[in-house]
Amino acid sequence: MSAHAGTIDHHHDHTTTTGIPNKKLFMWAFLASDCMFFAALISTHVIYRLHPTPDGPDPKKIFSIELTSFSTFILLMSSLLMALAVSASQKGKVEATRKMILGTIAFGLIFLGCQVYEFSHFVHLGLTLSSSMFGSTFYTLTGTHGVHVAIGVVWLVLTYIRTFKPANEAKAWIIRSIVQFVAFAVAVVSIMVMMLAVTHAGAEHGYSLSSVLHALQTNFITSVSTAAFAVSTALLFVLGRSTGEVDFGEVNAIDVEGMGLYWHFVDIVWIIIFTVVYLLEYL
Amino acid sequence: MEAALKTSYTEKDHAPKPSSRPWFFTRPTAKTGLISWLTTVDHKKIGLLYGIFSLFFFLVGGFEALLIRVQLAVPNNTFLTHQLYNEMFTMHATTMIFLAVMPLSAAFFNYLMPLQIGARDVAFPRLNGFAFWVFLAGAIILNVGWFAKSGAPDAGWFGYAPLTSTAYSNQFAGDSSTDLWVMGLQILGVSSVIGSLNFIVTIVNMRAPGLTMMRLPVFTWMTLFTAFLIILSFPAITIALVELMMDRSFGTSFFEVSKGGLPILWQHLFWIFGHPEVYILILPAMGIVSEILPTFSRKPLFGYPIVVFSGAVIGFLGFGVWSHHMFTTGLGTMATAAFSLATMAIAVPTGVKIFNWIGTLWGGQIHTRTPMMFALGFIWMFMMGGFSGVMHSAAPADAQQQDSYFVVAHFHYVLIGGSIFALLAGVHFYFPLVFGRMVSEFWGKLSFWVIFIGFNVTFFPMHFLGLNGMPRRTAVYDGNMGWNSGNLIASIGAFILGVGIFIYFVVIVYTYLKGKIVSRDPWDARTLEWAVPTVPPPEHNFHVTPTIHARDAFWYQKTHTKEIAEENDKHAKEEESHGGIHMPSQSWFPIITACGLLIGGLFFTHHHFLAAIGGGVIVFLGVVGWAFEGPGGYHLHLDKDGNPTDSHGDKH
Amino acid sequence: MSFATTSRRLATAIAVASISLFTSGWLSGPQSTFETKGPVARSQLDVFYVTLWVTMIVFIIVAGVLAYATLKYKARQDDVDKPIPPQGHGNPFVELGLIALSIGALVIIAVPTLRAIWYTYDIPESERANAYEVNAQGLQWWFRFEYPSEQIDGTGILVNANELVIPAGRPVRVNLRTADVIHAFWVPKLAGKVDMMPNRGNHLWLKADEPGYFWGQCAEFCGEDHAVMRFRVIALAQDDFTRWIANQKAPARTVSVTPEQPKLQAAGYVPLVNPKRNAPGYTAGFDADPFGGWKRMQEVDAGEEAKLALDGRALFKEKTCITCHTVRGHDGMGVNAPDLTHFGSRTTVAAGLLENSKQNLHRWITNPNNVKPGNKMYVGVNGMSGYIKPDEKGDMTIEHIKLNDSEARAIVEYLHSLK
Amino acid sequence: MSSAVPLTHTASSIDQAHADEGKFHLFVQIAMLLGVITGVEIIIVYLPLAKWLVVTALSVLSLVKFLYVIFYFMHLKFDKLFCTILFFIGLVLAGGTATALLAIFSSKDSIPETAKVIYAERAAASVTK
Ligand code: HEA
Ligand code: HEA
Ligand code: HEC
Ligand code: CUA
Ligand SMILES: [Cu+2]
Repeated sequence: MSAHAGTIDHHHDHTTTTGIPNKKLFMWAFLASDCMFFAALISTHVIYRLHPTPDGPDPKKIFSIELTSFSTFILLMSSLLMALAVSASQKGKVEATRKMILGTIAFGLIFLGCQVYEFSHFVHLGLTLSSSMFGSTFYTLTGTHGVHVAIGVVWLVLTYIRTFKPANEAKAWIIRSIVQFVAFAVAVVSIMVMMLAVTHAGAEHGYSLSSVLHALQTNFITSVSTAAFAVSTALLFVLGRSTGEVDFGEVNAIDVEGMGLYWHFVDIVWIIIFTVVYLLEYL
Repeated sequence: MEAALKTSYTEKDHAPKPSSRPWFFTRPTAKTGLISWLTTVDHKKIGLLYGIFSLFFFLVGGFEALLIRVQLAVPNNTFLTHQLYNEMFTMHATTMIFLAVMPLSAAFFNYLMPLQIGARDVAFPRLNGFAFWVFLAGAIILNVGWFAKSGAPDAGWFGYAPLTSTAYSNQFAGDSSTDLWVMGLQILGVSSVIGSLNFIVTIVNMRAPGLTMMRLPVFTWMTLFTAFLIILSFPAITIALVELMMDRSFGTSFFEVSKGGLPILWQHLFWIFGHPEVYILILPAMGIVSEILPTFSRKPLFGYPIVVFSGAVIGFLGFGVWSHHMFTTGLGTMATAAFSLATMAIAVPTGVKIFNWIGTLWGGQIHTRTPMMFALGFIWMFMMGGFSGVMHSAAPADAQQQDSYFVVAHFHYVLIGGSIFALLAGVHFYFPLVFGRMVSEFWGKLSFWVIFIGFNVTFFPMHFLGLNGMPRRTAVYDGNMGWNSGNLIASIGAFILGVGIFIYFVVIVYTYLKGKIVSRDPWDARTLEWAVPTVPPPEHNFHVTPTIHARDAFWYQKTHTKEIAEENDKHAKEEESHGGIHMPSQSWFPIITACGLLIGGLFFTHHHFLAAIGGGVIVFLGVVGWAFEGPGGYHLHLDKDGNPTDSHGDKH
Repeated sequence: MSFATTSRRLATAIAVASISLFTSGWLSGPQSTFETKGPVARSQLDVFYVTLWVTMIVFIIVAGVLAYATLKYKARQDDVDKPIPPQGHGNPFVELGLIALSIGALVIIAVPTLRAIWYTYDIPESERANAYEVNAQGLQWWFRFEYPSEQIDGTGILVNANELVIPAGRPVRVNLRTADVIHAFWVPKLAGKVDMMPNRGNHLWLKADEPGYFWGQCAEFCGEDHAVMRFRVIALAQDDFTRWIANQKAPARTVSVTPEQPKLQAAGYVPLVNPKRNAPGYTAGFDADPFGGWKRMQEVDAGEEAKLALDGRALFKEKTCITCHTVRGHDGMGVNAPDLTHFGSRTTVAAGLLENSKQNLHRWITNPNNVKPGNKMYVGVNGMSGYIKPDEKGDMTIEHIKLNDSEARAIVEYLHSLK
Repeated sequence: MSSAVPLTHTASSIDQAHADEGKFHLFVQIAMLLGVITGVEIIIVYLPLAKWLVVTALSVLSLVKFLYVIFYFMHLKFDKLFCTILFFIGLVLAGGTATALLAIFSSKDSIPETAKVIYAERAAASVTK
């Protein structure tokens, strides 16, 4: 949208000494720090797995490798979308950036949904934070990772909303942004509730369309969620249509890129967790 | 960010008009008064805030130390109860390390580093303000225990599990003091890491033209290394604290022995942080000394590249020696031997620094002004502390020294004789720069000598006490152990030291109010921070971003005045044609966000989780507001005399 | 020689002399690491001396150069107009040389260090056959000692508290455990400390060259009473040790009351009235010859009042002392507190804090909180009520055990009869 | 570093478009590769191979995934070398610390008392076998 779009060089910023944009440098330094963070956390888990306690559970009996593989795959794909979002933003393609961000959000949410399901399932099996050492380290490690993902999703949502900020600040964009954010929140919570209800129903009565529909209609909370989900997605859809010139363009690509670095890092942490926490148990 | 700013404000025409911004995004503009301090993004003001609060906490920690010494002056004293004594040394150490020395170093980083690299501010000015307010929040949380029923934290400054578990906390009161300690350190960690990330970006990216890395002043190098140490070591303690917090609040069993927990894991995680931490405390001090010695010897630093490189080596090795604090935990022979040798290795790069400082003195013209006295005192005392460190590093000898007063002697020599001496030197050295006034030689030197003598009288006997079997962290000792005279002398020394510190503080307050007014560069200094146009420096630091031609940039300027003046004229015009001097705008959001952390933290430690979420919401709103507020910024234009006129909001 | 230099030399001499005079006393004491009494402590001291000499020499050289440079290049008043000194930047050969020298110095330290690490870790192979094994367990805030090789029929192994008796001249392996938080086992004259880590099987070894009486102390901060968590180690010649073990394995002694026994004018004792908090528990007499004092404690008191002791035995049960304490052969099977079976033969009360005189014992059992604030006998442990206990609501405490003067005297007499 | 990478610094916008086109495909291909590696990892675990072999294979494969993500998705390959150095300082220290910790905790002296029960059981089981 700006006249000089073609001249922004995304790998160099000539106002800084090294040519690396400040935000990018900040992000990389932060990620270096985060390496230590996860190293400490993962080490804790492994150390306790190295010397299990007599009464500890057998993770193999608890884990569902299918589910975890699926969510690992989902997270990898979200990384792809994120990378594409960064590319798009660097080319000043606001519309494409939005789509890719929405995709990343969706995949991130699926991952989180899987984790919520996984956790609730494990708790059902008797594995809790305090039931055994394995529970403590497992939930703390994967939970911390999950929190990172959740923060990433919130960040993505905020960036998505940010792309709608009009060039003319006089417009009532704040109210609009708040509505958009709340709609997101409602949509996410309601779909999580629905999915849980559906999976429970499926587990109890078999995965048929009728049992799913039945589950969504009979329970008060789930039917409210269904309605809320419908309304909020509709709202998001309406608000998601472009409205005139926006204050978002190539100069903001660095923000998207920083967010991308974070998101990818969370992804590679999961690569390690998947191998160390899940796969190694099957040896 | 800077790029985004430049393009959006200088090349585009839609810079926000004040009237079009929603009210809560209006940026505060006060330059004086309370609001200017609460919303400041100026690295110099933030540095001053750090300085004032850290000196205050230094007095608090010192007061606690005096109470400790009163209790220990005679055997079986009843001045403090055991419980209160335990709170006292825990808080003394925590206060001194996290609330006095680290933030005092941060004060110097903030104030000096941007000046030394010829920048107008740090890379992320609002984040810098945030780091300070978060520090204050953490400091408050750590100390509120004194005013609560459960008392202040009492598990020692390294809080070994499982003494910190709920089972062994205070026997009757539902004990929240350990929760306060956990939360306080956690929040202080956030502050330090954020501040350090900012410094790293600033040093790497915001250097003035011509300032290559190998021309950086040594203090800036040490800032960089310290920042790296902080961002890489704090995560370990963060995880340890998270695990402890989960144990205490959510029933996990990380350190719960009956469920297979390993308290030794806490020690590893703590010291993976803890040992780099002690270098976090000393490297800034070494940086300051490396500025003072050349100035008062009127010679460049001897072996600059080696001093810098050794700093890096110290930092790097510092990550591989943590278990020397755990020689007595039964690590086994191999691990003990490995850590013993690695620890000894650190003496080499540290020694290199000492040798180079002596090399700097050699052949110079040594002016023993007050800052120089403290700097020389630093070399002597730090060296002695280092040698007792080497004695510790021999694990079999350490089996007799660990947790005895010998350790107490070691670390006070490196911490006071090292860090504090250098920081006190720095305060005197930079006083003329910051306040335009200078300490009186007589009173300055008097305070030095009283401190120097008091310090040695206090801590030298502790070597003997330790070797004579006196364990540390003991509120009482029997009179028949041969420790009476040593303790009494130490206590007397502490009061001499207290008097010295008292004189020191009176002197700086007096100097601030009535001291001799000096012009720029009273010490005939060498590095760029002294090249500011006036003392105290103007808000924009330099009228013209300086161009650097040599390592001791200011010394070079002083010897090449004509070229520099021409160059500056040229650059001033260029800068003006680009729209003037770009300055960051003030903001409310850093302090708002930090308040959220404070509120959330306090409620969390008292297990009011719902209210704590309220704090979290404030944090969230603060961050969102911060992001949507945008970096802002305005431009200054200098008139003929160098007086700034600023242009807010409108098209620059 | 001018007066000034003479007087300066004199002053230096006096200073040196007085410092060494003064400090000579500073290196000796019951817990001195210099007065080693066993090979482990000695090997640790040897390493210390190596580090001391190396660093001292380095210090003298470096500090000498530093002092010389400071004085030599100090600017004088008339230097002010002198040209600035040459702006030299350094010399790589000097640097490398110094680095090499430092490394050399460190190697001198490293070699004996490594040797001692392996030596102090475990009993040398050649002596292992002769070794004796004990277990030491730390508890807040006292020590339990077990003799795994001394089985007592029906009740398990021999247990003792706060005073570890070992055979002299034999290597002793001490297995270190803890019941709660981290403690450390430190007898400076015999060996450096090793921590008692929860969930970890630590150990140390030591050997006393000669029979003797040694002071030890918990050396890891372990909560409120860490400062007063102490213990003793007594080394006995082998046959004394065998005899001692045999006596310990026997159940507690029961006093015999013979009606015709003349009521001795027992010396009695005057209990301290409101003894000050932290009032010391040691006496010069005992300190002069602690080992002799220990031997004396093994004998039955001359003025034993059998009747009183029997009263005390009843009171010991009545006052619920037995819920925590064991007096093997009499009542009591508590395991949460020091075993008192042969308490009368111990030299200390309350984990090495007070000397085991009747007066001190009286002081301890009448007001334990005053002696050792917050101790588990006062506040209760593992669900057992101590001298106080929480009320129903659990937020206030009420008095549970109270001993008046005569009750206390009876219990003191009883406990002292347990030889 | 940057000169070695043809994807940046392209002058004409046509080249730019090509490059971006290429990048899109590259990203998709890498994502596919990552997916495949994950699949391989899952299969390896169930193969009847020696334990050390599986562990090595898993480590290598995870490392490959890791490097692909940081160098391509996170553009380290296209960025200034300094970013790589910066990140690797953290990565190397973190890896080193974790390795040292694991080494310490797997030594004999570090076996926790609670775990000794299990080891004793296993030893007993292997004796009876
Ligand atoms: C500013 C902080 C600081 C610094 C710089 C140091 C520096 C060193 N420290 Fe210290 N240390 C602490 C702060 C610090 N320490 C603290 C706070 C504790 C206690 C924590 C607690 O338990 O509460 C501690 C405890 C501590 C221990 C654990 C003791 C124990 O609990 O048992 C050990 C063990 O090895 C140790 C060693 C060292 C060494 C080898 C150095 C070296 O870096 C020193 C190197 C310097 C020199 C050696 C002098 C100059 C060199 C020369 C002139 C060259 C030639 C010299 C030789 C060849 C020998 N320290
Ligand atoms: C940078 C760190 C630092 C600093 C500067 C100090 C400074 C001092 N410390 Fe510090 N100390 C530690 C870090 C530090 N200490 C640590 C880490 C521990 C270990 C704790 C633990 O085991 O957990 C420790 C433990 C410790 C102990 C051992 C406690 C024990 O193990 O039982 C002792 C005992 O003497 C002591 C004494 C002192 C003294 C006398 C000073 C003096 O230098 C203080 C000088 C300052 C003053 C004297 C203040 C002067 C103030 C005034 C004159 C104003 C007074 C105001 C009023 C009266 C209103 N300290
Ligand atoms: C709640 C449990 C409990 C009860 C009840 C109790 N004690 Fe104790 N006792 C302890 C503990 C714990 C210690 C160790 C205290 C310490 O040194 O910290 C101790 C220590 C002692 C000692 C010192 C032992 C030594 O070797 O140093 C004596 C003597 C003693 N108790 C006597 C008594 C008498 C007499 C009573 C009853 C009037 C009594 N105890 C009731 C728990 C108890
Ligand atoms: Cu037990 Cu200190
Ligand atoms: Cu250390």
